[in-house]
Amino acid sequence: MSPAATAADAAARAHARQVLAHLVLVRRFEERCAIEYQATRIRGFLHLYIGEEAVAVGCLAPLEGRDNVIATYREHGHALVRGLSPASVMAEMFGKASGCSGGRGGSMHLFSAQHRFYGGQAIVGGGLPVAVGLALADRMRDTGAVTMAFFGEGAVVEGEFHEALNLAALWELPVVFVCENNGYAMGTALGRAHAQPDVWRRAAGYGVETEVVDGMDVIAVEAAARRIVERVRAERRPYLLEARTYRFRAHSMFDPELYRDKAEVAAWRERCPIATYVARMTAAGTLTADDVAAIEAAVAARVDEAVAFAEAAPWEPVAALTRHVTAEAP
Amino acid sequence: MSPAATAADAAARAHARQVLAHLVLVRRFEERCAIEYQATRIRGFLHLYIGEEAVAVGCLAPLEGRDNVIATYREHGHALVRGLSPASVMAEMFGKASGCSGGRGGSMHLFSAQHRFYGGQAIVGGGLPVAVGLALADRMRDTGAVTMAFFGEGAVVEGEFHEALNLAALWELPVVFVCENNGYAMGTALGRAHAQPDVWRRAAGYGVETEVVDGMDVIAVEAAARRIVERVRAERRPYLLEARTYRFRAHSMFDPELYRDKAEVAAWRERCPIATYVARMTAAGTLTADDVAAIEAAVAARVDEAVAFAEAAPWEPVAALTRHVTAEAP
Amino acid sequence: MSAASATSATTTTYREAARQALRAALAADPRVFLMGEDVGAYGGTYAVSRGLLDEFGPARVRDTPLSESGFVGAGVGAAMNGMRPIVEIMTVNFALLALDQLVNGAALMRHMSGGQFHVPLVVRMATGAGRQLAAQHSHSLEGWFAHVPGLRVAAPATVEDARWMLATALADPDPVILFEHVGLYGLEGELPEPGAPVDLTRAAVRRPGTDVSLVTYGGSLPKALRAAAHLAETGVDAEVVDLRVLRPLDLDTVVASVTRTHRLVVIDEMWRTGSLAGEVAAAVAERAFYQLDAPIARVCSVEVPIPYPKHLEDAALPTVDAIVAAARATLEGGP
Amino acid sequence: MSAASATSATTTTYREAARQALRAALAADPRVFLMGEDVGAYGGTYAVSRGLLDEFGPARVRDTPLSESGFVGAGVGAAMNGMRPIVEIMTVNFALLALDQLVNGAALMRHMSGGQFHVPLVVRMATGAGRQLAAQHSHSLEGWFAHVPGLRVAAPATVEDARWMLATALADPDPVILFEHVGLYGLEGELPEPGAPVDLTRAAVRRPGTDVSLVTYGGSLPKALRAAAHLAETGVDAEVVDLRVLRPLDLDTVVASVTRTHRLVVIDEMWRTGSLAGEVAAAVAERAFYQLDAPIARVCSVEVPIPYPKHLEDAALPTVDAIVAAARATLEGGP
Ligand SMILES: Cc1ncc(C[n+]2csc(CCOP(=O)(O)OP(=O)(O)O)c2C)c(N)n1
Ligand SMILES: Cc1ncc(C[n+]2csc(CCOP(=O)(O)OP(=O)(O)O)c2C)c(N)n1
Ligand SMILES: [Mg+2]
Ligand SMILES: [Mg+2]
Repeated sequence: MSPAATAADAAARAHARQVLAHLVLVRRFEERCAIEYQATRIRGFLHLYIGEEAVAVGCLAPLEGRDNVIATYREHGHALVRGLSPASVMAEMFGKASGCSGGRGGSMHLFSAQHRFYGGQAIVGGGLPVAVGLALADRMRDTGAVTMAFFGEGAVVEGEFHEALNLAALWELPVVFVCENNGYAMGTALGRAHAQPDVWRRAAGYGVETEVVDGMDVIAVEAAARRIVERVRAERRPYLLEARTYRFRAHSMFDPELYRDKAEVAAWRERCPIATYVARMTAAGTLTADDVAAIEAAVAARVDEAVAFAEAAPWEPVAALTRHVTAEAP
Repeated sequence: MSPAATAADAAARAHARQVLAHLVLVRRFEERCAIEYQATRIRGFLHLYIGEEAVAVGCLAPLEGRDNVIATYREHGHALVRGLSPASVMAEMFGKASGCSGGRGGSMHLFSAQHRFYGGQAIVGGGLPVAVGLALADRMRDTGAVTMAFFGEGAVVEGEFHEALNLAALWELPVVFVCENNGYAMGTALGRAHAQPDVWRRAAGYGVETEVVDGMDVIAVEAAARRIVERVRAERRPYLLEARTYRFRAHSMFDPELYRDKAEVAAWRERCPIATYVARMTAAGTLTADDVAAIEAAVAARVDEAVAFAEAAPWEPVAALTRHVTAEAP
Repeated sequence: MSAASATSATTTTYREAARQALRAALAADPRVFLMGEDVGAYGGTYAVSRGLLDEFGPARVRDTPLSESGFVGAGVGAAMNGMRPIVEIMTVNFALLALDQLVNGAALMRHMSGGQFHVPLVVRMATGAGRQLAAQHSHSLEGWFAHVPGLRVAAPATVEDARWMLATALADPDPVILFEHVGLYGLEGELPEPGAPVDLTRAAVRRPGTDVSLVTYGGSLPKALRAAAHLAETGVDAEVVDLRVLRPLDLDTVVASVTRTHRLVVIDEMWRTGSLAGEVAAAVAERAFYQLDAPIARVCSVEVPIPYPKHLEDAALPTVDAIVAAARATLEGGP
Repeated sequence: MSAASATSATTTTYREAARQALRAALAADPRVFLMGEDVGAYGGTYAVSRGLLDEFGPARVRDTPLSESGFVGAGVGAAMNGMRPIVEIMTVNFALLALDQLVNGAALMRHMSGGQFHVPLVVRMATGAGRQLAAQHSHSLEGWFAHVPGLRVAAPATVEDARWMLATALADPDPVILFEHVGLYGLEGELPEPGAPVDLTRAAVRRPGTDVSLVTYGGSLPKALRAAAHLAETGVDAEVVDLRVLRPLDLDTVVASVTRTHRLVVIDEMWRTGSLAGEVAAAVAERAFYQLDAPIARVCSVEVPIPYPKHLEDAALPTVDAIVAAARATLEGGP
């Protein structure tokens, strides 16, 4: 092999390890969240992203530090991949003062100014107009940053989707709208809520370009995201990416899953984004069994550390209850 | 000429007189409203439909008594064509107790239960979900009635348009959505508010069939409406009709019209739906100059009567102020 | 109260009672249908409507898209055109997206049309905090709705009201908003049999007393009752009034209570400023000023978006201790 | 008050003062932009922003589509990302469509993020009735906004406040809602020169008096002042307090006034039940109960959707006569 080929190869291997590390981190972190929920150390609503990891991992790959990210209540994965520390996220879920939102937000409201991570927005569709505004600010100042907004297919039938897409297209704003189409909004299957089942087809109504991608295939997602982010950054126009995916778990911890059958879930589980990625990469020789084991071990340690950190972290004193309502007097 | 041809001819002539009578009634009625506004007998907002008459006249032609109509604050024309008496509408504008809404509503809130005329809705887009519900009630009871909803192109960018279209299509409801595209929402030209300028193109995003019609041509509008109403009634699916039209007057009585130039207005005025209809029908021999004169005279008399009625009509006593908030105790 | 005519009673939950109410309404009148997000296949977010889809089918137990404004408006239209829709807004937090249809639509239609149209719509929604759902999922905005002429607003706080208010609401020719506090669904209580539709105009004295009136509604009623029990241990006999109907307020019952006790504490999970408790306090101060032997006290939520952690959430919400303390203060203070 | 330092004054209208405020804000800070329906080409529904499009161009005087939720949310996002947007919602009636973005978005963001993000957004909107615009265009919902922690709410009622509140609002790191009553745009008044940003924390005594406090804000201030003038003719010396800031309420100023006069009338164009006037009454009854020599009176709108005809609209709204009568009643009544 030529030195260039070898270098490219090494880069590919490093990249694959990085991708897998992200996928595994999100998965193991959330599996642990479910356990901590049972142990009542996490409370409130807890929405797991398990099964959908390839979307966040692939989409966030091309983003830079100056770019903005906004997501929903199912955002642990996005936060972790964006770089929030597992410790700060776990502490947030525990409601501790060291959490990434000071413990105020919990699972549905992860935030990080440092990472330009704008939440953790728990009103379906609510983050979309905000994403338009984030991008508007960049457009007006010509920063070259893009804004990436994640939302479920359930949000597509909210009026805010419509208003946000029109505004972004009208004002030529650099927003990447990523629809995580997992087929269900709580218990409502897409076909029972959308008159027209292809989300991507909606985009034409706004003159917005669009692409559909297999959301279980992190390679495909990343490739699409790279193309799109580059174009959005250069052309300053919005773009809609529909990623077809599936959540393997219940909607939240309260959901008895009366609305879908086990066979359907099992069939999608066969397409696990992690297992298929590992299989493909090991078959190609890009990853080795040792790589995988090392990543699993490292992630396990990080998750343990995160839990330990969260456990040890302090509670905010009740005396501080009314902080963060408005600015504190200087 | 054969007797059949003669009969058809007579019917065509009668129909043309009827169409012209509606067009002229709406026009003259509103011209009088403008005068009464100057005379301060009409107050509040007054939105004239002048220039757009062909849309209401053509669209409402195929409707039956069991059908429902819902419109906006620019609804004098729709109310009159639907059969509300000019007297009751004028009395409403005067705020008199004999008005079609008991004087409570004024120009923006004409209602008539008898005519299944559901307003007179002054929140842009607000009538669209209501239209869905009207049709849902008919669908659930299988009445065979259709609901016709009028709205401006400005409403198309409201979230409620999006939600209503999806619901109507999803539930296969008999709604005819009539977009009266007059190119402006107050002072905002369509192209400055819509990322994608063709309203009809939006419909595809919901799997809704659509048609565009020249809203200045009452014959074309009526023909389209007849086709569409028939299909909607038979197939129980919504349909979107985009009628391209223009308002000759200011948005309301307060509008200095800074946003469009006189030449544009003049060019559209050339296409006056009444003048062009008269020219066409008289050229074809379907209407005579006498017909036109007779209609104008009859309308003038009706408008005078309406004003006289409104003037003479009683004010509601102040003691009745709190009526019509909730049902009166039996 | 229908309890008077009861011949027996069963113990059940608020959730089950609410489900029975829905089932009975759907069975009784073909014009009635239930519509909202996840009321069908999912079984209802709070499991209230579980089983009803199978029983009544998808036309009458109608799952909606995530379109709060759209389907609430559809409820308005269907009600105007002869149906009797029960629209479920999953929680009051999402009702913010449908306020235009409720305020500019449902509430105004009768008036704008000079009495020609009316909107016999029932809207149910969950409300309140206490389950660590954090800032966007913990609102209590009942007072906003109670401000709007044209709406009737009620809050069932007992198993019996959960069972029977719906029928009265459906019989009302005008829009009725029913608030179900999320903390109540698990509540157990007696359901007298046979029951009957309850009066939707009257507040109810849930515990008679002579020393101080604790006036509240919805999710705070159990807290007020517990506070009254605590107070009784130290010889203070508190009367507990459940407003039940938030619009129009039954001030007669409240004023009658204050006229007996001369002291008033109003408990409300809304933030203090602009709370419904403030309205009750203001109205009593207007109508029974000379009956008051102490300033009216309010126990409301602290003015902070509801925080996620349990200890902070608890500190933000009205507590039994705070009610007890407020009641004591009305008895101790003096000019 | 900046009037103290004034070296001269010009007479101008509230509308013109509001326009000057916008122009100055746009000129002073490149982060500031104005966005809303018809603020540009149309010149503003109430002609407040006329001329600004030409002066500052379409990026900074930005006409929006009819998408209240969309562009208010865009204001939230732009504010979070370094800009200082002034969003105009044409009237409070349409703000119902944007309440989710204001309440669940703007107001909560700082708290949910543990103080990391803040939303330096200013929202202006017209409010109120009196122009025969009927039920859907005549709301007064200031009290709803004043209920929400995380928002600051103010109502300029004088030409000077119309000119100077905006600068203070823009300097605030948190969202500020400014209500401009439609009846005030034509108001003429003195504008001291040079002016300066006003304090957005204090109510103002607009007319000192000793016999009764008339507390109000926004569009009702001129009515209260006229009522005070009438009362003066019969020897009653009324103090008129303009709340100015509706959240957080400056109760100290109100209580100080009541401590002087011992009588209180609160005037508010909201419907009586659940009005902001009720909150003021409740708060004063809590904090200054023993200062009150008569029940607090409220003069609010009658509980009816605002009717179109002039005589009915007038009858529905607070009037000078009603204020005078209420003030008299506080002086005449007694136990
Ligand atoms: C406006 C609004 N309505 C309802 C809800 C309750 N809710 C939370 S998540 C959810 C389903 C959303 O589905 P989707 O957008 O597809 O995202 P997913 O959960 O599948 O990731 C619903 C109905 C909400 N949070 N906000
Ligand atoms: C939700 C809402 N926003 C703003 C307004 C103020 N407004 C009244 S009419 C109008 C323009 C509507 O334009 P369009 O829908 O095209 O109808 P047209 O007036 O042209 O018939 C506006 C902005 C309103 N009534 N409702
Ligand atoms: Mg989904
Ligand atoms: Mg238009």
